[in-house]
Amino acid sequence: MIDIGLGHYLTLGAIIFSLGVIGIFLNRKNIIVILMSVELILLAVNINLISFSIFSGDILGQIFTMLILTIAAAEAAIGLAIIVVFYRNKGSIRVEDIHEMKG
Amino acid sequence: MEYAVLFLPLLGSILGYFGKSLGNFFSEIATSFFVTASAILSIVIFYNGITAGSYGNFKIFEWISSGNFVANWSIKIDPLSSIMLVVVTLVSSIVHIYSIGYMSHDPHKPRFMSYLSLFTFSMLALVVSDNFLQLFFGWEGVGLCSYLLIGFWYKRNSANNAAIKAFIVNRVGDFGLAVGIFLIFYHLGTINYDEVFSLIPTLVNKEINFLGFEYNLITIICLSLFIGAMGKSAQFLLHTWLPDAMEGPTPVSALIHAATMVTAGVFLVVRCSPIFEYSSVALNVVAVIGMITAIFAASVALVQNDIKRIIAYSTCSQLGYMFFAVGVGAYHVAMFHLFTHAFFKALLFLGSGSVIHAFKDDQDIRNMGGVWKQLPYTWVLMLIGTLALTGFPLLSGFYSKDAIIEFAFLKHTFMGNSVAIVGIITAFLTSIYSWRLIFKTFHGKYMNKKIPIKETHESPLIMLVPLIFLAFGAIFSGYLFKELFIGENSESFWLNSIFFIEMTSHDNIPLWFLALTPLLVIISIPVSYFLFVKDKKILDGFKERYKTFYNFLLNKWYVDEFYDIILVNPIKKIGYIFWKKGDEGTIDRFGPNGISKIIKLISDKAVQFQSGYIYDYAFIMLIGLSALITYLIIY
Amino acid sequence: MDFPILSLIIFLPLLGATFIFLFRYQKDTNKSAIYVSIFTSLANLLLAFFLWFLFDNNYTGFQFIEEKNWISGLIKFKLGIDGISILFILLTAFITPICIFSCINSVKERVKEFLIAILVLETFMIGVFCSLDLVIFYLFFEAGLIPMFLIIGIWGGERRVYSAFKFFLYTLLGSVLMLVAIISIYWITGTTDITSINEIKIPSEFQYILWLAFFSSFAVKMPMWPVHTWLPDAHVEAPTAGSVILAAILLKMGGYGFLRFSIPLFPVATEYFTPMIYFLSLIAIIYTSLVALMQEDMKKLIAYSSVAHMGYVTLGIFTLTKQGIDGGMFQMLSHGLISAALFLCVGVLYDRSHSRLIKTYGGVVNSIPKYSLVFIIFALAALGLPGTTGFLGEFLVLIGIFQKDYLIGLVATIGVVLCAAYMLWLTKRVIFGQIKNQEVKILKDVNFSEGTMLFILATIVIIFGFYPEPLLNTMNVTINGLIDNYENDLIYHLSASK
Amino acid sequence: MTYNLNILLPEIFLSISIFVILMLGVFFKKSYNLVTNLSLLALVILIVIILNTESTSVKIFTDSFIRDGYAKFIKILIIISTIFILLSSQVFIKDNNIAKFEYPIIILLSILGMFFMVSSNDLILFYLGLELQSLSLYVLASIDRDNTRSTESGVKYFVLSALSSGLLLYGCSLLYGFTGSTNFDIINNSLNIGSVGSIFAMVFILVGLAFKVSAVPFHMWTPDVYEGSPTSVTNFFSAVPKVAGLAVLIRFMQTPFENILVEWQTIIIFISIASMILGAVAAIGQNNIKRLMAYSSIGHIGYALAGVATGTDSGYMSSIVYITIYIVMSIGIFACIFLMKKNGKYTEKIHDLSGISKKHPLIAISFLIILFSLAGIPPLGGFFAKFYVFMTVIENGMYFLAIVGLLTTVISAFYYLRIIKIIYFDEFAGSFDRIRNFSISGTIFLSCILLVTFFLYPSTLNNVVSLVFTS
Amino acid sequence: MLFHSIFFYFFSIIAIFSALMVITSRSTVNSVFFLILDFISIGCLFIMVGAEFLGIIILIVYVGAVAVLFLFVVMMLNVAQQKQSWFIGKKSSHIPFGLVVSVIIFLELLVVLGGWKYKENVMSSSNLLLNESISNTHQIGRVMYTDYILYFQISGIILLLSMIGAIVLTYQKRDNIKKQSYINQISREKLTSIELKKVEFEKGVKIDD
Repeated sequence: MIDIGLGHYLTLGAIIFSLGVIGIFLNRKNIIVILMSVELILLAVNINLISFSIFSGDILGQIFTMLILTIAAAEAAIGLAIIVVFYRNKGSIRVEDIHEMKG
Repeated sequence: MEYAVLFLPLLGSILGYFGKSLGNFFSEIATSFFVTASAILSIVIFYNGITAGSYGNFKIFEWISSGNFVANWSIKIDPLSSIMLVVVTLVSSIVHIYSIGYMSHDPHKPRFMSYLSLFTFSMLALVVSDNFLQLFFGWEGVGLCSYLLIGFWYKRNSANNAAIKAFIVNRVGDFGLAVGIFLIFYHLGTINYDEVFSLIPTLVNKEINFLGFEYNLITIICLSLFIGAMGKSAQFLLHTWLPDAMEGPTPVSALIHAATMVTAGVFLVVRCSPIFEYSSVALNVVAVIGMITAIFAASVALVQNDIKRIIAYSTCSQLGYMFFAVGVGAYHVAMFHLFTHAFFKALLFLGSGSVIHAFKDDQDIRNMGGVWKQLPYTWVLMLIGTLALTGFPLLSGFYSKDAIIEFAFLKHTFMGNSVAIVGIITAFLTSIYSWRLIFKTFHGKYMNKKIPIKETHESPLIMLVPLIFLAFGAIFSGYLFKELFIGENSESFWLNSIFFIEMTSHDNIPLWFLALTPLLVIISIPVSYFLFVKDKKILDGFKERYKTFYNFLLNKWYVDEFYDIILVNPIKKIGYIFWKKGDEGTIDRFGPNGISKIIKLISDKAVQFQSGYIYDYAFIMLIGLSALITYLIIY
Repeated sequence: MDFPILSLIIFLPLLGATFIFLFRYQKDTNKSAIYVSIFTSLANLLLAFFLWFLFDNNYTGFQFIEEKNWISGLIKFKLGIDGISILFILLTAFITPICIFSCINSVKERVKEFLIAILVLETFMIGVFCSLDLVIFYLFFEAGLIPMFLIIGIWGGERRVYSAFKFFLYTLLGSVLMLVAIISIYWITGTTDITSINEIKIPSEFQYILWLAFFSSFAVKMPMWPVHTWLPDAHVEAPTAGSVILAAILLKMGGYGFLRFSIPLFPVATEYFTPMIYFLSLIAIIYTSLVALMQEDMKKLIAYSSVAHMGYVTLGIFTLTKQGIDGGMFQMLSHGLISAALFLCVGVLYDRSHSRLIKTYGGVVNSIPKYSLVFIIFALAALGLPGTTGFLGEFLVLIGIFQKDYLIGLVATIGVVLCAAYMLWLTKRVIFGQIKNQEVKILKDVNFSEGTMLFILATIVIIFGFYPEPLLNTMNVTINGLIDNYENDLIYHLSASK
Repeated sequence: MTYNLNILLPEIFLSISIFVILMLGVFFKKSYNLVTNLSLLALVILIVIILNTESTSVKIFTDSFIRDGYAKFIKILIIISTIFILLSSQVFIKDNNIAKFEYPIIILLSILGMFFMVSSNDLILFYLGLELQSLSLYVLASIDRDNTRSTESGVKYFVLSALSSGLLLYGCSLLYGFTGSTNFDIINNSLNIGSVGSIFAMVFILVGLAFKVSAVPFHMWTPDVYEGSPTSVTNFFSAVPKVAGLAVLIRFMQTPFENILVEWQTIIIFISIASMILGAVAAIGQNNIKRLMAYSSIGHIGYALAGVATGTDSGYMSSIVYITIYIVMSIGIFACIFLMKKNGKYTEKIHDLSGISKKHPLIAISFLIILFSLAGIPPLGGFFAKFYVFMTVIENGMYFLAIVGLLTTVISAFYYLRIIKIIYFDEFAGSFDRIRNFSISGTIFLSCILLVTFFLYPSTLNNVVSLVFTS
Repeated sequence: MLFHSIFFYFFSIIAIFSALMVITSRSTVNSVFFLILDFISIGCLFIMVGAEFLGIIILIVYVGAVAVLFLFVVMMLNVAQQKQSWFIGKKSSHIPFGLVVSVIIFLELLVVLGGWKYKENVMSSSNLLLNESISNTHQIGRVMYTDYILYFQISGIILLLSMIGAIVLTYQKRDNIKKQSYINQISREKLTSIELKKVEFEKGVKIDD
């Protein structure tokens, strides 16, 4: 317990990953929360990568993390843009209101 | 010449049918001419055969060859077929000529004449064949013509039904014949008569296994062939079509259902005598069936009221005669009876046709009577026919019928004796119903209410002349050909076309036995006169007392009804069940329709998952992910 | 023979179809389309006769072989014919012009498309009979579904959609398993060229399952009981020409398949499954005959009778005796002519009064005697009257089967009686009797084109009924070879397994 | 390690042309036509450039970028299909007010992403390419921003795709942890069968890829996005990303996961069967032709994956052949859908096709050919696609897969037939507006001709694919 | 070591708690704030473990840009008042099942990750090993623009794309807004500044703008 190793970090990553996943499909509130859940997943990935990178002494993981950060930002931007556009059309971003197409 | 005999009628038929545009008269003349020519030629052949022994086999061309299954179209002339040629072509030509008069008012005369000629051709093809396949061709061909001619008046529903019945019952018989042919081919590898007959002895004692039982092969073959003969010759159980066939025009009845086609069965059995001789079981079966038919048909004929049906049952009965003759081994006598029967039965039919003509197509004898003065020639001719039929001494029937009874008696076996007894009883019954017919038709009171007696008139000459020819035949054929057919030296005539394992000797017939039949026949004349003309009350009382029995006879032993109940109706019902419950209810319901329904159901379910909600979608992805992971971890 | 006559005979109709396709819509497009298609199909018929003329009856093996690389390294485009296929090619080439003639009277709208469909179908059908490679065979075999689907669906009757779908999906389902089997054969033997496969010989342990896969396809196509239910529907709803092609040729592909593939390629399995075939065939004969008896729709009745007749074909083929196979082949050819003619006959009535129900008619002979004559001729031919082709086929089959088993032979022979019953009853109800309905009274007799078609068919049915030697000779050597190979293969496999 | 930028020439050219075209698009008003034409020009030049590069396998940038014949083939395929999609969708785009100059640029950007994807030999490059592609597709899906359906499809695609790339990324991180590297070759060397973790990582990555090619059970976005997006975008969706996704899937299977083929195979078989069944079954009741095409594409991906599932080179080749033929059909059928304009409005209802064979025989026959080809009926191209796949499937003894696959062919034939039935058998219900456009008719014509005449030289495509595969 | 573990547990508990709150809190604004908290704590962990540069970057990029963007959108769309409604609503029947599935995935993850606990060396196949002598930032910088220049360029393109995408989706050209036009203002002349119009009786004047 005291000795903090790679496993601890990975477990932390796994927990946050799972929370992110849960957030995506148990969410009923609005899509922005889903977006945030996605960010959580990416965060979990980052935790993994960083800890791998540190514990194996390899810089590549950190490079990867940095790129993921960039992309996460871009994704957030586009995602929010889509949400805004959707809101303009529908007047709501409740998850339960997004079901015009089905079957 | 042989080719001409066979093909002239065919030519006539085709010309007759397609010569419609040239007028009815052309058709009549063409068909009649060709058939008559054929008749003359066949007499020549017959004569040549007797005098010069000019028999032979003329191959036309190969019909079919498949592996070792080879069959030719050919013309085999031997004593047996030459007799048949004469009978067929002679009666046929007479009927052709008669028809010109009889059918004069019918709009479809060319068709009729053409069918008649076609029939003649088929029948000739049947008798001159040298193999079973051509025989089968003729066999079905005459069946077809019979079908067409019975249903000639296609507007009548009853005629159509009778035609179908005739064809299908015949098909049942053909079924047997076909099976017989299959068996012969399978075991002997050939279907040519000569080869089959020479190879048959190798099959003696051969047993075949069918459904776990062992049977003698030859017996099975014989019985199968005999089923065919039964169908064509209207023997008991397969006889039902013959009385109904009287729906056809009368010349047809005379030609097909009295003189020629129905005797094909007898011809077949005689032709196959080399096979039948090796199976006493089969011969006994033939005899028994023949006896039953003879008695049965005669008993039914006693009470029928339709003039043609009476004669039809009579035919049936006489065919029974021929069969039990064959059954006791008297092939040549059977052929002799066939020969004589052809004349007097055709005469009777044509005569009755003349009567019907006079009564404007009314066939019920209860509506006739007392017209012998109006129809003198017909009356005389019918009388000759009846006398010949009943076996009145010195007329043709006398020789052939008595010969059968004597021959059977001489066998000194149980079967022989019973055949003799049945023969005598039937002869007696025959004369009773024949005289009943004569008395009811020509004597007593005039019973018809629709047509005044003055309007009944004699038939035209063109109908009477053929009758006179036949009458000659009915009178003299027995006497003239007795020696040739069944006399001491008949073997030299038949040569090897009939085969006996052992000959029966011609001696020691007690005189009382010889006299018995003619005596009964003669006695029956006054008896029936008394019963049917003088004092009808006795019979009426009899009818009242034994109502059930009377009805039993009147309804022909209820055979038709029996078939309806056990065959026709169940088959229709089963067909319906198979269709509705089998095809539609089971195969389609659980097959294509069922599967498509299930797929539609699955489809609806699958589409339900596509609910449109993001979280559902994500959830299903997650389930997929976890399923894959779990599977791999456990695996 | 350097000239690719087989390719020509296959693709000539396609060429014609393309030509028609390129027509612009104008006032008399239909007429010129009909001329072109008639010309094409007749040319093809002549070509087929020429092929028959060139065909060497005494040569065992395949003739006119054409071979070229197709799917490189895997499959060759190989064509060739033997005594069996030449007859089917003739039949196809003969039936197609008849269909085209018949559509002059019966098809009123979209004639151009109809003709294209028929011609394309002809290409595929001839292709089926020419191909010597399993894949090529499958290709043509399946491709035929497309035009047929359209023919039923566009020009069919009221329930055409249901029928077309049933036809298409049923047959497709049957044949996909065959595709699996074909590919498996490729991986087992390394080739799909059937002559090579025959030499390589498929190991007996594979044969059973492969045989079943092929069977599933051919049985549906045949059709055998219990997968026959598409046929009555398809026949009833198809337009006349469609029914004719369906009955005359498409059904024969199943029998052809059995002869060409099932028996030579899988002798061990054939031997093993023969009892099953007998059983199904017998059911087909008796069951469908009984069902046919009760039909109220003329086309349906004839369709069911086709199932029964095809029962004889399978029975005959699988007796593996000379007579049986001869009979099966002959029965197929004769059924091709007779049922085609019967459907044409029904079509003639349908064109005039738009009903296929038997009860609509009755006493037809009173108003249209010529028609009635041919109808009766074909009905009689269908029930196997001697002197017509129908008889010889049935008779040979029965002779063949009697050599195998009496009981089966007996039951099969009963079918002949039932056949007579339903055909004659049909004839009676339609042709004979008094005129019951006004529609019948105003019927017009066959016109020139109909009359000619039916007359030609009747003539052929009768001529070959009396003189079948040309046909039997053509297939004689091939069928002998087939049986010999089959027996040798059996011995080979038996000795291999020991 | 080489730094020969020539190897990267196609990508560099594409990037530069994107920038240039973007500038021009910004500076010129109403520049949609200009931008589109320039994009097409750029794509054509790109084909020439790619064809001129060598086919030998070269790796650059710390072995992260690979140039080989396989990537080359896929890239050309992508470009050609994009060209035809752009050409045939012009009229539709203009009629629907989505003619923004950004539209072709975003398509070019997504192609750039795909280029990197198919050329990646490294998890990072692969991820970047994937994201570049996905982000472009998010925008494309909701490009008709005033349309609720389009934006809804954008939202759905975005959320689910983000989730899937999250999962994929998690898998990448685990893989990195297990092998210590992101390079495919190194991963391949260090992965061994026994390791549970690597299997785990593999599953996560596979989920992401399966999502991209819309294989069951990660297909859920497909029908909605196909239906909601503008048809021109759906057209693009149904063809181009599928190729890239499948190509990458095959690349993954070939290189990094070669040693854990057995596990990987099991999953692919499962996914393939599920896709085939769902694709066949779910489409039956559909009334929207785009939605139906979505289910159809799911089914087709199932068949393509069946080839991948064999885990052999011949299987991969058959998949590539399959997807190539599928693209031809897909582009063809969407080109036909672009013609479904009634009273000035584009329709997607299948019932609007009712009886059009009477009025528009050419459209009808094009539909007929393409639909029968989609159903896999010989002698059309679609049959050969299936034939090659099942050849290899059976070669590897996977009879169950083959039989399921062929049975689903029968089921799916049902709904293709249903459309044909509506076109040909049903009563005529109003004609379409006349659209005279050479690109659309040319595309349809080309597609039909390819499908119809494919059987003449069925092995040409095979030869090309095996050539690039062995290089 | 103890220090290390205390720090780890402190920040990770905060991280997990705030992650939980992100997805469960009733108000969206709160969710955003918890997200920020999460980023901060993880950033601290990064710094602690030795990846200073990325820790700082997370704070800058996420907290400074992304989270603010979120907040901005939440405010703009006025969805802050929307309440979380877990376990309520008609379509929520599969939530318990969903939780079970997630827990299963989590447990399976743990099973796999547990492998590392007993693993001595983490495998490393790369030749870019961490160098203790130079700073983390320096190290990243050294490879970022050399070996990984391609990645860097592509991420730039991705950002460009996100820009284009965001603009094409959200930029609206409004017609009824009056914009200031310098050119018009400057080129205004006396002659055109005043226009005299004849006003008809009881009709009024129509002024164009």
